[in-house]
Amino acid sequence: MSEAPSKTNPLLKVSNLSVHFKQGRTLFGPRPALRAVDDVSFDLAEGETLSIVGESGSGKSTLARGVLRLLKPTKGQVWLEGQELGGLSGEQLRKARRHMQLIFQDPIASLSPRRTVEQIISEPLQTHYPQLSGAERREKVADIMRAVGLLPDMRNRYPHEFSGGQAQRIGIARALVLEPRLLVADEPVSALDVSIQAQVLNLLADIKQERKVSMLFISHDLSVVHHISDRLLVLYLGQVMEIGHAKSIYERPQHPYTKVLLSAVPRMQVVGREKRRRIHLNDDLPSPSAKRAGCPFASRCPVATSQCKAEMPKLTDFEGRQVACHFPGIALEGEKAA
Amino acid sequence: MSNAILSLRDLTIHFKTPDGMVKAVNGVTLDLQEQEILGIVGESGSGKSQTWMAPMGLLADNATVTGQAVFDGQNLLALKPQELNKIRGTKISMVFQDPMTCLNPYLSIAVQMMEGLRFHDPSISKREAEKRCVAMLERVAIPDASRRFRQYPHELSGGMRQRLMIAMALLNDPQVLIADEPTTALDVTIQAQILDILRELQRERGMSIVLITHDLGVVAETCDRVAVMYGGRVQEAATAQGLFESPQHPYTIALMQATPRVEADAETQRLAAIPGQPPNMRVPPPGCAFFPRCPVAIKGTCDVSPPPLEARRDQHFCACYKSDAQQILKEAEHV
Amino acid sequence: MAYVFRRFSQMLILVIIALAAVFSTQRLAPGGPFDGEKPPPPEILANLRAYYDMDLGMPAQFMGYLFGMAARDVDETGRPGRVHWFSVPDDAKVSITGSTDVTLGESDVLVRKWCPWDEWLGRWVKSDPDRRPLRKCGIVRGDFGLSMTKRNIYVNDYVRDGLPGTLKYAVPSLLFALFLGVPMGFLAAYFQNTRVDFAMVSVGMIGTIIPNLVMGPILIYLLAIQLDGFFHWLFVDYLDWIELSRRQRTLNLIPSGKSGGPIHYLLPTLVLGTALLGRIVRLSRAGALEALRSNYVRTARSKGLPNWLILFRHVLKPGILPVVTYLGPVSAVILTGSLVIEFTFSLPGLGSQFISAATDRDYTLLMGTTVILLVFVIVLNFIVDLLYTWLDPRIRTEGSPT
Amino acid sequence: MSVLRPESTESALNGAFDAVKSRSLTRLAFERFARNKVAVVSTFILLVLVIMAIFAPVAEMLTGYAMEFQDRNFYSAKPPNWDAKHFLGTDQNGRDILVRVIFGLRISMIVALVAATVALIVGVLYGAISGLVGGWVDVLMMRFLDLLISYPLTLIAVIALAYFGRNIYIVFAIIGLVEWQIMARVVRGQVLSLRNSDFIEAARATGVPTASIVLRHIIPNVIGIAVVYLTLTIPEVILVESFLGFLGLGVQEPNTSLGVLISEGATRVEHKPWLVFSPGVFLVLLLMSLNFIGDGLRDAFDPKDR
Repeated sequence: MSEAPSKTNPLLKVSNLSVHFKQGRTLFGPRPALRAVDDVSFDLAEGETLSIVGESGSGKSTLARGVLRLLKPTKGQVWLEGQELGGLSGEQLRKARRHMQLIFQDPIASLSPRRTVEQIISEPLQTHYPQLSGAERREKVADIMRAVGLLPDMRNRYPHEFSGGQAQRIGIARALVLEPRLLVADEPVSALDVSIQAQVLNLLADIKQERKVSMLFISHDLSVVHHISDRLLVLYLGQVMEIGHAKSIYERPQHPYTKVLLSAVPRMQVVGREKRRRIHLNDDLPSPSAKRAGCPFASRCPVATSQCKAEMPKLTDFEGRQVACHFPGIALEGEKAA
Repeated sequence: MSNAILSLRDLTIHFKTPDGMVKAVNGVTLDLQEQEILGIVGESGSGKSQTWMAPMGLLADNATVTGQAVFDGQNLLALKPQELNKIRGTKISMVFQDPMTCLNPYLSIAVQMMEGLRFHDPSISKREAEKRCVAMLERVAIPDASRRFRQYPHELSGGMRQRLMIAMALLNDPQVLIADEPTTALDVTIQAQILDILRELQRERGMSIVLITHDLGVVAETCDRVAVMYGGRVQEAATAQGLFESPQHPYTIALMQATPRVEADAETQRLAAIPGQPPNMRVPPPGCAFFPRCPVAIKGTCDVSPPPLEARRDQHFCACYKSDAQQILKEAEHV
Repeated sequence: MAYVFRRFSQMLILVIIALAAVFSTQRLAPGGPFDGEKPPPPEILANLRAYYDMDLGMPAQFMGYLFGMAARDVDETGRPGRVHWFSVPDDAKVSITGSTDVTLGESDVLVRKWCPWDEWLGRWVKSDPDRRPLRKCGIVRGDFGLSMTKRNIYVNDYVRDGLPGTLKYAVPSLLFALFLGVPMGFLAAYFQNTRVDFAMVSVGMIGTIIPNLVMGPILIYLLAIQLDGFFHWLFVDYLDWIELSRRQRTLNLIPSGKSGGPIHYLLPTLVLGTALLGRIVRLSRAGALEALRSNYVRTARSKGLPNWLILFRHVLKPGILPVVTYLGPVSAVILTGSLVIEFTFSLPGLGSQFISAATDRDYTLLMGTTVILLVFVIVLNFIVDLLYTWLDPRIRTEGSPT
Repeated sequence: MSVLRPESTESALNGAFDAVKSRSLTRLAFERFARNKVAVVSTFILLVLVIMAIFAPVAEMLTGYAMEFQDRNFYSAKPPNWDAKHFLGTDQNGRDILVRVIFGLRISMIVALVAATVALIVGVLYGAISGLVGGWVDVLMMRFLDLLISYPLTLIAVIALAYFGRNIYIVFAIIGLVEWQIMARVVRGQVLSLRNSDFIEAARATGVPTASIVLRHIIPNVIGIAVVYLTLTIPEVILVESFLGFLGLGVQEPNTSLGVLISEGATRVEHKPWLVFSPGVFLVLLLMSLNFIGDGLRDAFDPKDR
């Protein structure tokens, strides 16, 4: 286990985080645990945006909830501003939540249906700053509503009266009203239409720029991620495949999975589409509770060897980033030689 | 056009709801050509799915449909149910968005595949039907097809279910396949596979495919022609290449600029968001549906009556009063 | 299969709990079976209580009821000690003593009381000595024992007389409700929001809003009296060559006692059946509606299948699933309902036995009827589980309902 | 705080709202309810019945017959006689049926109210505990409920009443203890779906204390559905009470209830149909209106259903 980081270290440090779910028993003993997140480590610097990408079932949301301690990790530590969250008591953790906030995928479902916008946005204030007077609170709510592009006149309306994009702005306002250091956005735009999605993405980009918050941006959509991330973490079956600067990963992916993922993203270019090869995977995602010894991607990897199936590759430095592959940078069939 | 296989003529679909009439589709005229993949792009509420459900007779009971959908010289909208049943499933098939709920969980795959085949042609023996189904499953790359054939839908993964849906739709060798967001519920890696299968099958069988999607990228990768829908109308229709190289309608242009793309070079580049909200189809704007959000709208013209869909050049149609929207927006971008 | 097995064992556990609950409630409640107007003399009472194990502690009594006879260790001073329980086979030779004040014999284990009573109870039993040896085997061996208040009657015989009376009307009414209600519900769903729908739901509703205790008298009045009068007027008054006394009913709809042909089933079946009909119409309508609105029915339509085929193949199973689930709770409705028809039509049956056993505090009789009613419930629930696994392939392969 | 880019602001406002007034979910539900004609008529009928029950003594004053007054001229059950002001006839003891039915209605309603409250409390507590605590407690509690739901609990009520006498309070308690299961199930389902909902997670992620989460987010969302199922439990309770009364196990003389009155008349329907029809009509009206109101409320609060 590493030492507790000092103040100069990153805002968020996650080390060896694992979240496993027990799955009850069968007649023949306990079922294997579902390894939703397995031994994930990363840092997040102040003002930086780290995107976590992966397909459904890759454990992205579980990772977010493990970082925020909404789920109890099976093992591993999370440091926020040098404070280890696992060591906090319930009450201390509750207080510490002021510094980290969550934005949800389904904007309307994340708002309490019987409360007005004002009540929703001011709840965090009431919780952490009970000394504020009603007028001060109202003012703060109005400020933050304006900041996310909502009219303060809407404060007495209920969530069901808003469209998805507006509701997501309310959710963002609720997350921002405490001025947190860390913002975790769990697929914040995947439920929205393209035109609204761009509005919310721009809003998040503005927030990042003007408020210097650090952001964990979780998404399955590589094109969305492209527009917001500084760094990128590729997750597959709960394990880190590749982590590094977004730009360099997009330009030169090194892990076979990242390559497959990037090649599969549809591009808005009609010319030359016939020549573009998309790498097919030979099977569907295996169950995250299945036993495996080697690399989780080995069962679908086009270049897997017996070594891959037997031995989990360690996350090692390769060309300015970290890759968990025995053969980093290996060329796949149909891929242009770099 | 002479080689149109399915023609929609002034199709209008309204839904009666307790809170008022929803004017989902307002006069769509569109041709599906032989042997092409026609992409229909639009955001939710643009009426893109309803437009293609209507000729299949799959709209909810509270819908009123006017206009025509001509297939094989017959107006599908005027057919009796029995007559329509002779066409759907045999000559026109459909694949839906959510493969999870589109298969009956109580019936085996065998029953669900064979029923469409054997109902339309009772002369096919059970064994023959089985053989054809298994061969079809193998064609869509379902491993271990003869075992899968005996299983139930819940025993298959999402990608496999969607491939099964496609196999089921193609059993009767249809001339038209309508695919309604076939990859939306799936991961990108699976999406790529499904799109490739669709493209291959289209070429192999020479059928026409309507691909309904909200994803411009999917359209660019797959389709020959594209129609962009907004507010229950076709706003722009062109060949895929024509549309992506020189979009004419302000909405298409804005949509393209708002779509995040992997291939864009600038990292964390700002997207050009479309301001405002999509129109409420209970009270659609009197003129162009895009008027309230349009950067080049002309007050007094665009908000009075909807612009007609007119040819801008060969095979490129656009419904906009501003013929120079493209230039204006390009210049604005550079400033 | 594992699922069915698990459900079955759960049911068994519940039966034990329920029996224990009824057993302890009745023993804890004030009053007892021998508190009649003329209580027996104290020594006979003591023997009676000893025969029925009522002199023991409650757990011991219950074990005795379940497994049969009790045997007691007796310590050196002759005072009863620890209690063992075992069942005695019918042909076992057992020593009999007459009193609970046992003095120690040669053996250290004393088997109590095969036939321990004195004259008072003896008179009851010995008046019919050929019947069958007095057993005391516990309910695990199918013996409910001897009634406490009904003279000389085994609970087994009593139940055997009452059960057909109950089933005779319960089964036809359940079938009536199912075979009428499910098609009605499907029709209503298929023609949703039309007059057909309204009519079906309204007819179903009649049974729900008119409780069977009102429905009974209404039907008697309308069918058995008014309609009968009409028939009487039609056939008897004008065709006087039919030799019927004016007092005799033409249709003879009111069931009475053991007599009567199939026509006697009409009224009780209607009363009990309408009570179930509404729920079944509603549930099958809801189930069918959900299926009809589902994406897989849309898929079936897109395949060009006709509506009748879609209804039978794609809607039938999911449509009747809610009804199948309801068959569990339906047992309770049938049992209470059969109480009502037994009362309304003065029919013999388990229900009235149950009530009289409860009011007379006939412990053994009440336990006996309760067990039978529970078995009825269990069997129905078991059928539900079997049907469910048969209908839903997801349970079959995954082993648990979702 | 600085305003971000003007574009963000403008974008959300543009075409955002029509002039409709803001309405809460409860308000919307009541508006839907008010559109349901059957439910509204039922509410009216129920109100009339409730007023009759509350002012039952007025019936005594109007007819001039007390509930237990035995009219010598009308012994052995006479049909309705308007001249003698026996509007619905008399029973075998010469007592006025109308007055007795109204008092029976009153008792039935009191039993219904008290027993339904018992059921509400037991059901909500059971469901809420099961849903909130979760884990094996929930599994155990739900298994038990699963088993109970197909269990003829009314028969247990019969046994208990037979043993513990026909004290009216015992009737309350027993009926309440029989009819709580659906409430418990519904409440538990609601609590569970709330517990897993995003907005509760949002509150947890913000650090809102558990007590406030329950108070502010869970309870307000459970109340609606509990009220709906309370209105659906009341007719059930009335039915059980009538059933017990019918079997001669309900309230005792001098009190009477609709079930008791029906059972008195049921055996004489051949010759004296008015004995059973008068209480029967009132019972049916009561049950009908309550059922329709309950259905209406359920549809109004959960428009997806149906």
